[in-house]
Amino acid sequence: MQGPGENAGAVDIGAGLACVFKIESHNHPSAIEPYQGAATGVGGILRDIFTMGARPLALLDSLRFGPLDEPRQRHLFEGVVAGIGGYGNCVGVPTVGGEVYFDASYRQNCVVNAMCVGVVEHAKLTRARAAGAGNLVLLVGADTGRDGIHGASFASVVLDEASESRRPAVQVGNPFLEKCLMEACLELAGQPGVVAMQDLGAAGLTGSAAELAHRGGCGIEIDVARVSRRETGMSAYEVMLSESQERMLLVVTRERLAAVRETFARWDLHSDSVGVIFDEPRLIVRDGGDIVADLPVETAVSGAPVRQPVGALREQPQDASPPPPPSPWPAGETLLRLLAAPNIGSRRGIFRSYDHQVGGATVVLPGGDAAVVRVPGTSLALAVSTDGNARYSALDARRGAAIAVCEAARNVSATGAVPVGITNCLNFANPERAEVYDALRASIEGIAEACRAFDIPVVSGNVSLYNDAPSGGIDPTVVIGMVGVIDDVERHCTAAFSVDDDLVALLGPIGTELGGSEYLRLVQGAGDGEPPHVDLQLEARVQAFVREAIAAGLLRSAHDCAEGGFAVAIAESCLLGGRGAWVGIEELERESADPAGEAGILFGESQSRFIVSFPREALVQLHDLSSRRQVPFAGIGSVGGERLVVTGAIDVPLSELREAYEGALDAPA
Amino acid sequence: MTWSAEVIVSLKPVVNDPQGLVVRDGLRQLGFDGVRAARVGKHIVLEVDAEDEHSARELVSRMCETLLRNPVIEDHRISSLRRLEDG
Amino acid sequence: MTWSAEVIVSLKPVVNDPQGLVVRDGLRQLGFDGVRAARVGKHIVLEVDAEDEHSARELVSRMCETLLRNPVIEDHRISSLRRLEDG
Amino acid sequence: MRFGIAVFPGTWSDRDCARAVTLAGHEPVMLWHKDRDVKDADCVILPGGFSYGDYLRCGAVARFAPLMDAVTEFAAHGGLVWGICNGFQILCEAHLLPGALSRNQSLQFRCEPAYLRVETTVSPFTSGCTQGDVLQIPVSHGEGRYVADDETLDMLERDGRVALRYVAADGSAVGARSPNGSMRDIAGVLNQGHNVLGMMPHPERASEALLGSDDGMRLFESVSHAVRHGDSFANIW
Ligand SMILES: Nc1ncnc2c1ncn2[C@@H]1O[C@H](COP(=O)(O)OP(=O)(O)O)[C@@H](O)[C@H]1O
Repeated sequence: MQGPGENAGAVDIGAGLACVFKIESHNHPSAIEPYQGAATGVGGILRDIFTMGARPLALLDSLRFGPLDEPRQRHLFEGVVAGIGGYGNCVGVPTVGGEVYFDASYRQNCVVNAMCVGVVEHAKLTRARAAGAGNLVLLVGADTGRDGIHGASFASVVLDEASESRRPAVQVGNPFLEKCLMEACLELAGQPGVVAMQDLGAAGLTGSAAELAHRGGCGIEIDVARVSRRETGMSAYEVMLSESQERMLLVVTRERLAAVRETFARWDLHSDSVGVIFDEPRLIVRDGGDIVADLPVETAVSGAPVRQPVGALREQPQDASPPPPPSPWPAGETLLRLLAAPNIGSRRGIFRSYDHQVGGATVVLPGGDAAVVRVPGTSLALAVSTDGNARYSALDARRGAAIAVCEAARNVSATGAVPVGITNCLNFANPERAEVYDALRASIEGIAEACRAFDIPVVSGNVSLYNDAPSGGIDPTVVIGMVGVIDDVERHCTAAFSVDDDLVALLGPIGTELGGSEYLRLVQGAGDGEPPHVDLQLEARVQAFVREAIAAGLLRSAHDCAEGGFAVAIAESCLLGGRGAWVGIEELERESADPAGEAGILFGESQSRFIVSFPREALVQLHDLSSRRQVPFAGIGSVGGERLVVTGAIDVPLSELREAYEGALDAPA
Repeated sequence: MTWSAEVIVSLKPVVNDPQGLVVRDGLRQLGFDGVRAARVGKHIVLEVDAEDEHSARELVSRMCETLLRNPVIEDHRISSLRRLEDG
Repeated sequence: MTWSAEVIVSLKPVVNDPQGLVVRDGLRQLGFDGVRAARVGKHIVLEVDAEDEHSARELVSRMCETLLRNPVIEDHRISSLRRLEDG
Repeated sequence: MRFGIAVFPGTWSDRDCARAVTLAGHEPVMLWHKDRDVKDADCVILPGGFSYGDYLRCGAVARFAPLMDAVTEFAAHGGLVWGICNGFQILCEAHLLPGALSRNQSLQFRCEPAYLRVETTVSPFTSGCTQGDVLQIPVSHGEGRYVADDETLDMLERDGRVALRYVAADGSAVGARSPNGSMRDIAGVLNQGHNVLGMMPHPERASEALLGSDDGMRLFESVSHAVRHGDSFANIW
């Protein structure tokens, strides 16, 4: 219903409703002040959703830091997590999902992306498009201070020692004010006389006013003298460029002005009538009687510099990578070490500090694949997930980006939801370097290709560039935020093995690819080699199979194989359900005939695979379905007991798995 | 020797203080109309061992710089420093 | 006349102060071994209009009693009161 | 019957509570903080949230809202008042309940399942339970550590005013594993008249099996039963 170009994208989800969602980065502010940087990032993405008239239903956060055993990285990590919780919890929007990875490439530049998903009745979908000569412009929310002046340009500047001196650019958010602003705006959405809503973001009033006018093809005049200020002595320039948080701009008709202001007043929000709309597409700024700027709207919104990337392209590794080294530990211990790895272990320590249940709609809690949130007043539910493996992208940008889309879709499909659209955040280093530019281009192609295979739109997104430092830039970090829809919320699925004696099967190919894997990171320090291949047609078939089987009530659990591969996926299903499992892999080994052998089967990260469990009675139907859908399906074992047993390889009590998994992010004692 | 130090950590004057705004508005709502402004910071009391007053002050200053305040948005000052009876 | 008052609100000594413990342990971890104890309270700066010092103090006291502190777990004191240049 | 649900700026469990009330077959009516009126409610819920941002102290500002005058008067006449999470904090700040709620021992916000043992059934909120029942009801707060002086705690225990206590799933003592480090693992307390309950966990989030538990509905059902049998109940306490 709404593609890129507005505050967020929107997809029709039936029942007269649209789902509105977007992801955005707040990397640079978070690197300087992790708590406030992350908090205001959440504030910004929430505003993007409720300016469209949509009530935010869920937040997600995608984070990347350097190695967690370094004190500075732990400080950033803990500050960012606290900031996200601090803001979202106060506003009362559940943070239901996200992801976090640790890798040396983020030592100097952390990545903090926040996604918000909301729902709105079609008729209330509000655009940020000014219209109607004579209509008035209302500025609402926080008083304007000298916050973040030049923030917009600051956000895309290479961080160096000198950024120390720009520190006041970091802002303190006010989630309480945001909550009031949100409720008032949601009351006003769809009301007669409310022509447009737009939040104030980068470049403050200047940016927002110009965008409102530009989208509407009209002109706008702002009188800075009418803007309430937090500080004295601010110049017109400072008022126009201030990036103080928690502010909104509305275009309203003259007749409705009083009523609209009354709604804000009921929420104890201050509003100023600061300007007017007219036909000619000009942006006029006045300070009382003086005109301080008058320029074509076009000039104010356009003008991204065009630059020619320089430097050499990255050499693609030519020869096949050497065979992966064997693990120095027995398979059971390798599994425990992987479960305890910061990139794999339990995220409970994070998500239990986020209110993930406010709203009374979170049906599948964080900790599995996608979270599932019911759409109030309907039988619908949304499955939401963010994904992106930068290790793969560093090794092959195009494939890495396509895999990110596949994995997000896999997570959503594992709950039974049909993917309906994505948003994306492209976090890159300095694109003026040819290798970065090339990876950016390849990533966009990879996303587009995967989306075509799944037939889903890219409705919104955000780009964060110059995530660079003198010591090097970040790996190409493509974060995909996906939304899926479940028609009947009762028919959803989780990743937990939930009933003893259920059968366990591997869906999808018997992959053994170890390139770019967490296994390699564990045994040799870095995930090198060639990242896993992905066959998009097969991927789509496997996912369709899972959704169909869930809708038919055949599956009791579905969990995708991601980082750590087959063994980690099974262990996670065991831990989520509090039940052991018995699994045989001899047949898989025989069929795969791969020299990587056991390690490849157990810990390879080949794509397009799920571990599912189901009651014995469903076996025949699942077999039928798998041959009809041309999806490989291999029965491998059953659920039950207090141990995870992989015959001939692993035999570990659940309690040990749990201890390793739950302690992964703990601070060293 | 043991010293008791009081440290005040406050938001820099230019930084937005949502907490202060709520305190100001809350007081006004209670009928305290004469409140012009309010700002809220932290008050930290430390007991530290140090040779003499000078080194105690120096020590507490370093604690402020490293942990107690967030230099990005906060200022600090040592508002009092006095010797405790040894115990 | 406008007055600037500083109010300190602290947890009663008998009330357990987890934040203070974290500060103490954090400082020790950073190598500040000589930290015996830490407690964390609030520091509130108010600007109020009042006729004279006496009524300013009385006014701020009432603000403390009604809103600024919770008498169940907190103590308070006015640590400074000074007249501001009228503005 | 009619549940009044208070809405302060920053309240966010209002709609969740309304939904639970509707599921229980009753009528929710929203009570705006600026109105001095409980709108003929049979029971007033002060729901969860961050009223006024929970700045300064949780509940410190909300306690002075005009609505709270009406709630205080309602409670003084025996009306049922149920503070959940932020509502509990407001009731303590308003001195309708003894004690205070301070920062969680962990200093972290905690959103997780909790298990509550019903310590008394002599209250309109728990009369439908059996003493010793363990209810699974989630918590979600950063400042839920119940504190009071020993005298007050002893008095609460003696008078059967500790309504709910954090326990392990099997009903045994939680000790250090309590979500917030509350003194004596107290999760909910009653006023002297037993017509005011404050509790940190969120029963409205445990209102449907689909959400993981419907144990919270037992409290809603107790209230409606108590209201229906109103007068005869009043003598018990
Ligand atoms: N990676 C992307 N993929 C798709 N759309 C994008 C992407 N990056 C930005 N957009 C879209 O372009 C528009 C402008 O984005 P941006 O410059 O981030 O603006 P804003 O400041 O409003 O977030 C938005 O509609 C956004 O959704």
